[in-house]
Amino acid sequence: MWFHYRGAGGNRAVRVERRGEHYVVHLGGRLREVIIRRAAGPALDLLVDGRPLRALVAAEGDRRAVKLGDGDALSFDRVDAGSDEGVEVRIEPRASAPGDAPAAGRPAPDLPEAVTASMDGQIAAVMVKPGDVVEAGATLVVLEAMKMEMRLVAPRRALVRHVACQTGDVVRRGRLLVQLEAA
Amino acid sequence: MWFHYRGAGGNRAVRVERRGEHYVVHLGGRLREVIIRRAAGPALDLLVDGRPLRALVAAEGDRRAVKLGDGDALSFDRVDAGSDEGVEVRIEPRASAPGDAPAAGRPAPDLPEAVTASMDGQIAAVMVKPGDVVEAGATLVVLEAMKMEMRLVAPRRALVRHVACQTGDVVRRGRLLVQLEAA
Amino acid sequence: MATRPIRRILIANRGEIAVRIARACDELGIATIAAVSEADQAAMHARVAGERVVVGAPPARDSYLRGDRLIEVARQRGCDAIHPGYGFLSQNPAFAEAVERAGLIFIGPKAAAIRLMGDKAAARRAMVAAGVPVVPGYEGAGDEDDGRLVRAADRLGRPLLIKAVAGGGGRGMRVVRAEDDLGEALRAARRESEKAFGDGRLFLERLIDDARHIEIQVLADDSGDCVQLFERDCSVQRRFQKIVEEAPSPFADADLRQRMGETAVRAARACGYVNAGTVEFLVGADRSFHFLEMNTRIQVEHPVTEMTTGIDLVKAQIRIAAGERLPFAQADLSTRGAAIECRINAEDPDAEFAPSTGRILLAEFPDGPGVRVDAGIGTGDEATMHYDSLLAKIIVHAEDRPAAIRRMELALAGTAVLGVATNLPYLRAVLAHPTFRAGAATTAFVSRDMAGWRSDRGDPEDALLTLAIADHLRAARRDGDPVMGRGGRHDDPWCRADGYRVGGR
Amino acid sequence: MATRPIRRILIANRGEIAVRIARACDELGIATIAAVSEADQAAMHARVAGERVVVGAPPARDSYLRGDRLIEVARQRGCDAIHPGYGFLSQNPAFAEAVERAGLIFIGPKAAAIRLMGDKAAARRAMVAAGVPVVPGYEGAGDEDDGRLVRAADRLGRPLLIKAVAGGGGRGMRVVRAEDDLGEALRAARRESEKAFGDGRLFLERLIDDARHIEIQVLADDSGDCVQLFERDCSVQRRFQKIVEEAPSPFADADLRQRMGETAVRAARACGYVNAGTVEFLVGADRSFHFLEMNTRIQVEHPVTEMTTGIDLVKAQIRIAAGERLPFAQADLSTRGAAIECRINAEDPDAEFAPSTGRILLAEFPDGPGVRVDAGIGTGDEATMHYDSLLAKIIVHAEDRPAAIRRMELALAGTAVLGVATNLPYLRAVLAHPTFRAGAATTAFVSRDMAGWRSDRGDPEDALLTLAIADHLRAARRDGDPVMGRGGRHDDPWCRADGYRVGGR
Repeated sequence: MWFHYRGAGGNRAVRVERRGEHYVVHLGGRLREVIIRRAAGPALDLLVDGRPLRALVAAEGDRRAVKLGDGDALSFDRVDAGSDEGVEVRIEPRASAPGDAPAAGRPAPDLPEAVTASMDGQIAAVMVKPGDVVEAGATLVVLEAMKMEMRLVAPRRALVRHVACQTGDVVRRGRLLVQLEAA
Repeated sequence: MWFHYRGAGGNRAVRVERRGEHYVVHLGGRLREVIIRRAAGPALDLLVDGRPLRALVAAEGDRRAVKLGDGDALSFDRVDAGSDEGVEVRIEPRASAPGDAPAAGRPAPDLPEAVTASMDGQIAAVMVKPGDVVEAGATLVVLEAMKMEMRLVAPRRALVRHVACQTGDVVRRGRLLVQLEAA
Repeated sequence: MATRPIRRILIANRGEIAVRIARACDELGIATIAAVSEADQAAMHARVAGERVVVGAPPARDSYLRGDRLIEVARQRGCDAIHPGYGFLSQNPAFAEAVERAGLIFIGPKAAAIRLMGDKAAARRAMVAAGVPVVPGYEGAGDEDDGRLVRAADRLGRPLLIKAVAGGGGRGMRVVRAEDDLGEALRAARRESEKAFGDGRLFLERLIDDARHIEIQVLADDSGDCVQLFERDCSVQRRFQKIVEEAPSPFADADLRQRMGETAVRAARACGYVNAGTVEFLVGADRSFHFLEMNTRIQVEHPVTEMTTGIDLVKAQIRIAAGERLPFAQADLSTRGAAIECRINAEDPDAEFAPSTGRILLAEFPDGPGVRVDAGIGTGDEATMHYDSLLAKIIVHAEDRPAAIRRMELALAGTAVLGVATNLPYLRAVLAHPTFRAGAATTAFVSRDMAGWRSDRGDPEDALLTLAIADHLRAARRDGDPVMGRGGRHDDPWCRADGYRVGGR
Repeated sequence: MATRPIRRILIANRGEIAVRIARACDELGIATIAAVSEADQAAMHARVAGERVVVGAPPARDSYLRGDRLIEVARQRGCDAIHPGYGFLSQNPAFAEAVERAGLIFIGPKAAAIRLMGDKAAARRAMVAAGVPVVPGYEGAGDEDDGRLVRAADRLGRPLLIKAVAGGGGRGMRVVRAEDDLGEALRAARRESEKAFGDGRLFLERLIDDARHIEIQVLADDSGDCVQLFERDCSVQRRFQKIVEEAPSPFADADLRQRMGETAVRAARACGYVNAGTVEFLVGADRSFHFLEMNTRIQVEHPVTEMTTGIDLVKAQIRIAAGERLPFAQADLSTRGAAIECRINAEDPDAEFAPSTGRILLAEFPDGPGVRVDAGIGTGDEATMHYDSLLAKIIVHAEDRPAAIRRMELALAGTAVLGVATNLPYLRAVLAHPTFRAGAATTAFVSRDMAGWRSDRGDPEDALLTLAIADHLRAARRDGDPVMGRGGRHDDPWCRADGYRVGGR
């Protein structure tokens, strides 16, 4: 059975096959033999090619998060693949962190013309309207979350083509807020 | 939907019906309106007729355990009812505690002639054989668990009709060990 | 003074401090009412309180900052007192007055002390008058115009710090170095301060760049008794936000400790202080120290003092507010061992510490000897954008500082918060840094020593393998796999207990 | 003495103490190997150790008591030392000798001290010689026949206690009151002792019926330094098993504390004691005290001393075993506040405290200020019949005894162990009992004051309602209910995080 995940490093495919009481896991062109020593709630104790691996896992919808042993947490999204084949696509790391893909599914296009939300938050103020010509550094939108205020500024002199948010909107990180074009 | 549980107080039936975002629970001849405020893992926060009720629940197979608020834990078994009707059968409390039904399903008959395991444990010694006549107080079987040794003795002078265990057996509480009859 | 019985407290706060207050009340046999926003109806502080009342919409200005509504609820519900926690209305003198006017007890100092210490220029003047050393600077009458400030700045030299008289939390603050335009900085600071506090007044302080932030906890009662509970070192700050705090300070020696403690008591007495408060100082490499400000409330980092002194500060706050006298004198107090606190924030160290919101899919905290967790969230709770990012505090106590650091490293390794990004990797890096370990961190530590830090999460292959195994187990359970299935009863809302084991047994 | 570096420790124990030892090793930077039985391959102590080796079948005699095998594993795996914990091989002098003979360090006292204190009659004689008061009694040469014992009994009067020279844990012990047949009791005790210990030797003690069990913790190093860490009161016992322990003793005053402490140090010195040990005394209402026995190991209740003195006893054990000197003198030691420990046992208070076995479906423990949990199990683990019933210890520390009692009440209320029966309801009743609260509990407390206790779990209707709601939620999720379903992904092995909320948001 193939499983597909999207994380900071791109899309990865993992195949898991049951062989009696062991599992064979196909990942990154290598096979590993896995024994489940214990699975209790979010805690998994595995033996991977004889090496112990303790993990905590959590899921909600397609979101996946895992903490390995004493390490840090990692986030992924489970994604569907068109077929049951192990197609592995590595994409370039995005600027944003793993697992924090925008709610709308696909990350907003990271073009110079698109100004996107730099964090989950609420739009505190929209300072521009379509047709405005703004100078480099001009504040376009003020975003607020957890007592922190973030000003999103024009990267260079530009024409405001489209404003995709209004004051009070709650947005996820990566959401398109303002579309600019060369002025 | 009807649910049936067996606990220390006998069998009880509970009906749960969804009404929009509320639930109506039928129990002990009364109706209660229940709102689920939060359900996160084992934690349930309910409003029952407006009264807050916090609980932790756990299940394995048919076993059910619940802790209400700051109170003590209670154990039940979920049981099947023949039909979807709310048949409520109250049985007399058994000597053993709720939720500790013997593994074999039905509690062993609690007749004076039946000597049953007083705890989960291992048979450390069997002191009698079928046909023996034993005096009141004579040790029949020694049961051992968690460093504790328990001697099961004849309640009165009796004939050993049947010995249902042997040294080394692992038994659940309530399991029949020795069958006696009047001597 | 007569005691005023407190039987019922409205908790006008949220998160871990509201939970902490509810716990202290439980221990004192005092009933609690949580005043919660609509977003927090099922939050941990709402769950642990005896009762909960929704006071308004999620934004704090519509709920946790609605003093009128909070007082109304407290009166309606028969409360004797309101505990404001930290932040929100805790340092609002008008609220403290309104609470008292409504016949309720405000658990904190008198409004006059809050007001004095809230006006940073007036506080400086009061401290100077009391003989408390302040950071060299210029506040004039507290309402100086740009011309006077420019002339004062010339006398003080650079680098300088422009600060808002009404300031707090770094807003309305500007660093001015030799090459900067003072006039422009003053205008920017005034604008920001006006916007943030509705008050554009400014004052100047010499910038002490590479200092230690050391603060003294004080407790004072109605009778005039005032003690100090020694210092906390909070030099590890990011953008004026404390991240890691400890007691005792690795920098303070017995002489500095005693001088600072005596000075803090003098500062508290000078403003007629009652209840728990903290006098913050900047301490230079030469062990000179200067008054920074006084926080007229319980602080986030109070647990390190509790663990080293054995005094429960929140209970002490409540008892003092009830008119009780301090049950100990200065000579009864001492510290034992070393304590460290780490703040677990919902912020993403890989994205410039931007707030991270969403459901906490899993929260597991460490336990064991010398480990304390003050958490405001649990598994299934939400980290919402409306409030600050503090999720929980991990506090450790051990025989000495190296043992405490090691204990904290293990405690952080045993902390799991899944579902939102947290600063855990950053905290671990702070603990591992030679400067921190040497006890040499100053307020410049984060910007200087930690500047190059990037999280390194290594190869995710083990993570992917684990996820795939878990997803496979789930699918097998759903399909009623005969080995996994156990009658197909494992796919239930309480399946934390669905243990599974192969071999051996 | 030269230090002997310890870099790798084999933990020859299980459950909470094995976890506790592993944690101490982690803090000291020492690698750990858990020697586990087949039943414990996935147990918590196996999980937290750096490595784990299966040493035998589930019964302790095939695994945790297999000294030869444990030593072999320790050598094969490059260990320097073995920590025996408590119980199992911890007080077996032959094992301690074999460990040392194998070139390994036994973390505990020398075999000679274990042997002396293991022979209860010899220990009495040694204590008498050292001027330590012992319970009035008769041990002769330790191998007295019935005739001599009967004559001695006549001199001592009744009530009497017959004890096994090789005894421990209440086995081979008989109470003889005025009306009892001494000869019959002697024969029964001898039989039981022979069976339990392979040693039928007996001695007599006057029965002190209504006494306090107060014990002194000692620490001694190779150099001959020996300090005492004050007392623990363990009077709350059921069938000679401690249930609730505390420090300081509510009965001890400064004078008694000092006299007992000095006596304990004398006792330890008399047997050349090294490492951590406990001298147990019976204390009468008149504050006379008598040596009972010395436990030559770490004790279950050691945390209450750690919390009141600030000393980590397990780390101290390891450091002493490594040849380090005690880093403190007697004058450096003091106690602060009050600490209480409750033992959470898998036993059913509704069924005469019979052991309860099975899977722990859910284990949730309290946290917050002054609360420590030393647990040996977590959610999904097994309580097996093979080992003792101790699952976890809840320990609290507060300013004073009433505050500690209140904190413990709340901590117990916040403890959830589902799936096996536990003594939690009983512990709560002990904490609530006026005799305990008054600090007046003696060893007769359980049999006298708690005699009438029955659990009262009230009407189960709320429980049934909750279960039915939970089962309904589960069914709705399984059926892909559109409100509950969220894409049907919630029925998974990690569904602890499957939060669900209606209204408000």
